[in-house]
Amino acid sequence: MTTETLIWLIPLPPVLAFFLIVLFTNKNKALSHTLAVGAAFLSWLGSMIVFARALGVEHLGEQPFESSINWLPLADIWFRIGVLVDPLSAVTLFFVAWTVLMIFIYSIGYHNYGQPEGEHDHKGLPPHGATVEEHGHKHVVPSVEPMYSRFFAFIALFAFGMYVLVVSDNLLTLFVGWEIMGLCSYLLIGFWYAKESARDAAVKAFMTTRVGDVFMLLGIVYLYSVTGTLTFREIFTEDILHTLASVPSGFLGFSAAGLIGLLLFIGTVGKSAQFPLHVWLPDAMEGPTPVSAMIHAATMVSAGVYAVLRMFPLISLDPTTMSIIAFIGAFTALFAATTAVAQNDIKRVLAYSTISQLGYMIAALGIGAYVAAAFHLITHAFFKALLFLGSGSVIHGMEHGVLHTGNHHVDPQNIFNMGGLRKKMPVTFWTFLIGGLALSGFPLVTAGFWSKDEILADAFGHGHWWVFTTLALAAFLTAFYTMRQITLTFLGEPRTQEAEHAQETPWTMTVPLVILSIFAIGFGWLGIPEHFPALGGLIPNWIHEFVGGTLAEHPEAVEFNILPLLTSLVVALGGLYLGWLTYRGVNTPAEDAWQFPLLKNKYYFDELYTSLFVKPAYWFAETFIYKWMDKAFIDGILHIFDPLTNGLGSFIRNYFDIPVINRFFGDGSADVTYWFGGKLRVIQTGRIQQYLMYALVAFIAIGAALYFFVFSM
Amino acid sequence: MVPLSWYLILAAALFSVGLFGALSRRNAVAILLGIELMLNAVNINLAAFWRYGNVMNMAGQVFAIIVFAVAAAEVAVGLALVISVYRQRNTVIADDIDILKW
Amino acid sequence: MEFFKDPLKVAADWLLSVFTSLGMPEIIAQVLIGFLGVLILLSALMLLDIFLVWVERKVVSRFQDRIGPNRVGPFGLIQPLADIIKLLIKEDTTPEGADRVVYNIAPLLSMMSVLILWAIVPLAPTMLGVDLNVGALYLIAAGAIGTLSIIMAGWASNNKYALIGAFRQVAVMVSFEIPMLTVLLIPTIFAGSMGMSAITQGQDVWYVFLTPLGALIFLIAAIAELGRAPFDMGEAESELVSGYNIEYSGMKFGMFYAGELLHAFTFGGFWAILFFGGYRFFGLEQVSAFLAVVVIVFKGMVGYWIIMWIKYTLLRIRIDHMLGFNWKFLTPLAFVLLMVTALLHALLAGTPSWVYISVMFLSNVLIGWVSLEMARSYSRREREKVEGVKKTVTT
Amino acid sequence: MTAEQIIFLLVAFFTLGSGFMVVTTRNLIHAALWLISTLFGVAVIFALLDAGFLAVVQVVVYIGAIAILFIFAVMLTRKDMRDQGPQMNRNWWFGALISLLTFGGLYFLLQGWNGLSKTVTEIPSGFDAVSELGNALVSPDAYVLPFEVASVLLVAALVGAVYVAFNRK
Repeated sequence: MTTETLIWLIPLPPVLAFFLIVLFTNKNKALSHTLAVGAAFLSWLGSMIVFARALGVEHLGEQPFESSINWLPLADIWFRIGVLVDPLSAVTLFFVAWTVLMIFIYSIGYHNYGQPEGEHDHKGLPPHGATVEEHGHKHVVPSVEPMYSRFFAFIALFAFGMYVLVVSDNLLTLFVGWEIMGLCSYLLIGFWYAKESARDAAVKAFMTTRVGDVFMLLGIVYLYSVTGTLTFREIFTEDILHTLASVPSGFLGFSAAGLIGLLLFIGTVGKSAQFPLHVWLPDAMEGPTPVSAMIHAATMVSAGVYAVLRMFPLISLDPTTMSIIAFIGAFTALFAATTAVAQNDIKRVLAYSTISQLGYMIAALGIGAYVAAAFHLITHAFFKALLFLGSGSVIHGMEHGVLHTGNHHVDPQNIFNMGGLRKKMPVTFWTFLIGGLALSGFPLVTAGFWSKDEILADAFGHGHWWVFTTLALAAFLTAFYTMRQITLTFLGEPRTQEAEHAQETPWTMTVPLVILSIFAIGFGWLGIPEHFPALGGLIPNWIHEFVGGTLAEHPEAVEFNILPLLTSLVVALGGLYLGWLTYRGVNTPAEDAWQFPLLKNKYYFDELYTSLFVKPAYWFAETFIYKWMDKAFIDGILHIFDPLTNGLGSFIRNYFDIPVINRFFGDGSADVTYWFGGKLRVIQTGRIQQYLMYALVAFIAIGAALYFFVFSM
Repeated sequence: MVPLSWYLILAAALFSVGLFGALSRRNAVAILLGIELMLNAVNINLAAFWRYGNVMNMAGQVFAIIVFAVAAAEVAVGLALVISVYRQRNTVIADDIDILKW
Repeated sequence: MEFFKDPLKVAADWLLSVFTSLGMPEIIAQVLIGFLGVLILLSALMLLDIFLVWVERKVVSRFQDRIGPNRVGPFGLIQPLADIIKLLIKEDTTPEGADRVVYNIAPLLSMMSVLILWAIVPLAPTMLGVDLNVGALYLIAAGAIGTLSIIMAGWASNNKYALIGAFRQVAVMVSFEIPMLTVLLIPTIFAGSMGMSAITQGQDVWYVFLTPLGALIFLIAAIAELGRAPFDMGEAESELVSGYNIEYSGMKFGMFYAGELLHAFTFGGFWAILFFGGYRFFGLEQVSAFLAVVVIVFKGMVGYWIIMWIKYTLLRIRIDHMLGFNWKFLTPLAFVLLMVTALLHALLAGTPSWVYISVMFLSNVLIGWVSLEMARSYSRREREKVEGVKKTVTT
Repeated sequence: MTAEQIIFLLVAFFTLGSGFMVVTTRNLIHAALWLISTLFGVAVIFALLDAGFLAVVQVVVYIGAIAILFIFAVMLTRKDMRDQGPQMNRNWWFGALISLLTFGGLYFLLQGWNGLSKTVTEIPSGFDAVSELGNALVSPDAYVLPFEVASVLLVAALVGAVYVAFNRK
């Protein structure tokens, strides 16, 4: 099979699995997850082969794997769609395939496959546990998810969307994949749809990202109307980029490239949860944890950054747009980090952390650090997936404790209810620690250090002082809240009965953790800068060489400077130490010095949006449209027509329908038929032989007539 | 050497005889007998056309065999009907079975 | 020596030269010779028939621990002739109200249905009435005439017993024609022809080794066609006195009787032709045509003896059981056997003959075993339904 | 007049005469028996036409099954074995007229047909009509579909006949 064919086939298995599960195997749990995991494995295999072949190609940036077909006829030309694997998509495929496969495997354990069905479980609610009798005494064990197959169908569809997005060679199919993921995100956040909070979160996520998507679609349309193409490789030619940069858009003095870049970037703001559209991501933690890991850490939010990376040659044309991007990224990074400090829910901390880290990447892009952003995107995907899956594992272990004590008022997600879990769940602890250290940027060993350091170095090297400062501060806060989380969750002594009885999770959950933690450490070594003291040059800076090849002009590595390195060392180690110092003795939320109301309530953004958008929308629908327009105006007009049509109808009935149609045509034809029937019925004797005779007489007569008058002439 | 016309005329005559039986006999079984004669006349034609046409083309014989099958089916169903009618109305005279009319 | 190889041709050539030298046109001479051949064959058959009467009586007496005819001639050999004289001088009665023409034609048809079968019997490689390429079907067609004779006899006698006997016998014959015809197609598949001569020539290995089950089904169907015990529905002396031939006396009855005996021997012969190699016996048929005739007559006698053995051993089966046995067991079994044989024949084309033979044999054994097991479990369930459940479960 | 023609004429008159007896004889059993002799005649006609398979099948199917069935049906549908009343209906003369007209029309049409004087084609040596027929019946290029349809028709007729004649008491 040629590589191009293989690329075409990569997204196929998950979507097949989706349809097969939905249509046929919905009742059978084992078959459903076998299908889904098998499909993920096939796609993984394809991705790995493609990745391996991509590594073997020199100058992949200039000669990527690509193949396209005619799709939509547009007047006299065809709109072509196709696949493209250049260095950027190759590395993206690599981490997407790994994280997706790990998350699929993890989901089997997370949804308690092989456990009994709970007595009180309903569809649309998380399982409550089942009572089993063993050795004479009853005890409660986790019960299997009631909508097990449905979950696997959805994540399979989700994987399809992600693969489509990654291998697309044009903005339109990228957008299709983007929207499929949006739909799946909605379905999966609202997976436990009987919970009101889950429903609200699903709607919120859907609506918020929709805002970004509309702008993105506008950007795509504008791009098409200017250039007449949506294919990346065609847009990124010298001529078209030049045209785009020189044509004014007529909007606030932006060039066409600037405006398109800005519009596309707004899409990313929605998808990657950047300020001010970040509000959906923390709420999305209502979904099952594999979903949080997959959608909200590893793949979907990465898609936003991936889109900006994809369109970087276009976006980077306009300095104003770049400034806006840098500003939003940096601001989000700091702002989300401060919020994360005050969260008590283990997943919410990670959610804000995700927003913050995405802000990092966006800021890096805004200052032109293309390779650094891509690098951080990859490492972040690995360690954030690891952290989310680890947190899921922690929650699972805690739920075990909750089931054991039977006290359902204890929130298994609140980190203040935990503590001392390192002994109960050693594998989870160590892998979570690795993830946390990677997130904090623990020097030299972890992947997060190298990617974060590269962003800081880039910011410093290109003279973006305020970006550098902001990001450094955010990095410090990151280390601080990470350590806070680890300390409160794993260190110290158990603070509750439930934490006392927490249990290590099954192998389907721990194996993905271990595999991901290998990447969370090892992947960073592929991007060590060349001039780094002592370590530089030991391993070639592969990421820079490979990913940088995507761009037409190979970006130059920034000169090594000791200052950003020192900064990242100080903020990482300092944040970690301070976090440990502050929280090693804290046992209740009240003792937490950082629980400012402003931070705790996420800067009141939800309330602000409610009063700004939601309430006016309700007023508009209820009062203006329904009461004034519909009831008063439209109905009033309709009431005038009612007597008119009534009168016309009865006129037609009385003076046309009854006398003419009924009397004359209806009854008249019946009378005629009746009369003829009466005359003709004597022929019907009921004697079969007479009928045969009639038929023969007629046959002979007609035959003779035909013979003499037709054939003989 | 027998000419084709002899076979055809024999078949036509047999057919007419059968037709007379089907038209004129009172007994329903006898009507079926007449129909059998007509079917046999057709078979003679089919076999004769096979023999006097292209011998390699088996259509004539195949059709004759299908006529056998149809005749067997017809007799089975026809006689079943006759017996059923006989049980119900105690007669097999075709003219007496005439309630299917106005 | 030519005469021993092909006596018929030598004799015919000689006769033809004699007739033409007498000034007879060649075509008439040919026809005359043909008639002469038929006459010789029929006379031989009739003589054999007389002998069969003696055989039958002798054998049945041995079965019943008697001595049998032993007064007239050595071992009672002349006894049948005495019987014939008795029949000839008996009063030839015709019942009042009988349909005379039909009544008188029936015994003729009965005899005829047997005699015309011999037109296709290959007595030796060169002794053969006509090598019909639809021989297997001809066998059934002749059986149809036998059916006709029985129903004519039963109806024309104007006698309830006769009519009921005829009805029963005809129902049985029409039913058992189907498995018989189906099984006849199995040698046809092996030989690739319906001709009796081709079937005989094809049996380098007797077909009974290829399809023992087929041979068995043919034997059962043949006994039913003959109307002999255990399937003697038509006569059923204890119920219907003598069935369809109750009103016949004298030589008319003699024809039915002789026809039945010859029919049994004929089916023994066909059994031998279809499944036991006909006139072939280790190359003996190549030596002399007369030896071939001896071989086939011997084989036919063995078949006839088996038919008699069954007749005088088993009890009569009730008519509904018998028809049920045919429609629900024998016919489906024959169909399955035919389909499996055809399939295997196509699949095994080109394999060595020992593979072909062993697979065919094993498939027959397997089908037979499976069908017997099914029949056994069915009959056990039926019996339990009638007798009630025997095994009581103790709790 | 060759021998073949004489045989044909004899058989044809025998067939037609029997056929005439079928439709005119009063005794229905006799009619059925006459039908059998007609069918025999047709079988001989088949044999004259070198259609041996058809001849044998004619005997097996028609005489062995259909005619027997007729005799059974006649016996089952009469209260006693005597014939009562006329065997022709009132319009028998009209039926006769139509039959004659049909025969006349057919004869007239045959007269006008130019293929009527066609002579018999030589059968090629080595030509086996039975195996050719067998191949034609099961070959997908030839008549396997009508053959299968005919078998389905037979099954349907069988089931229908059993259902119709079944005595529900």
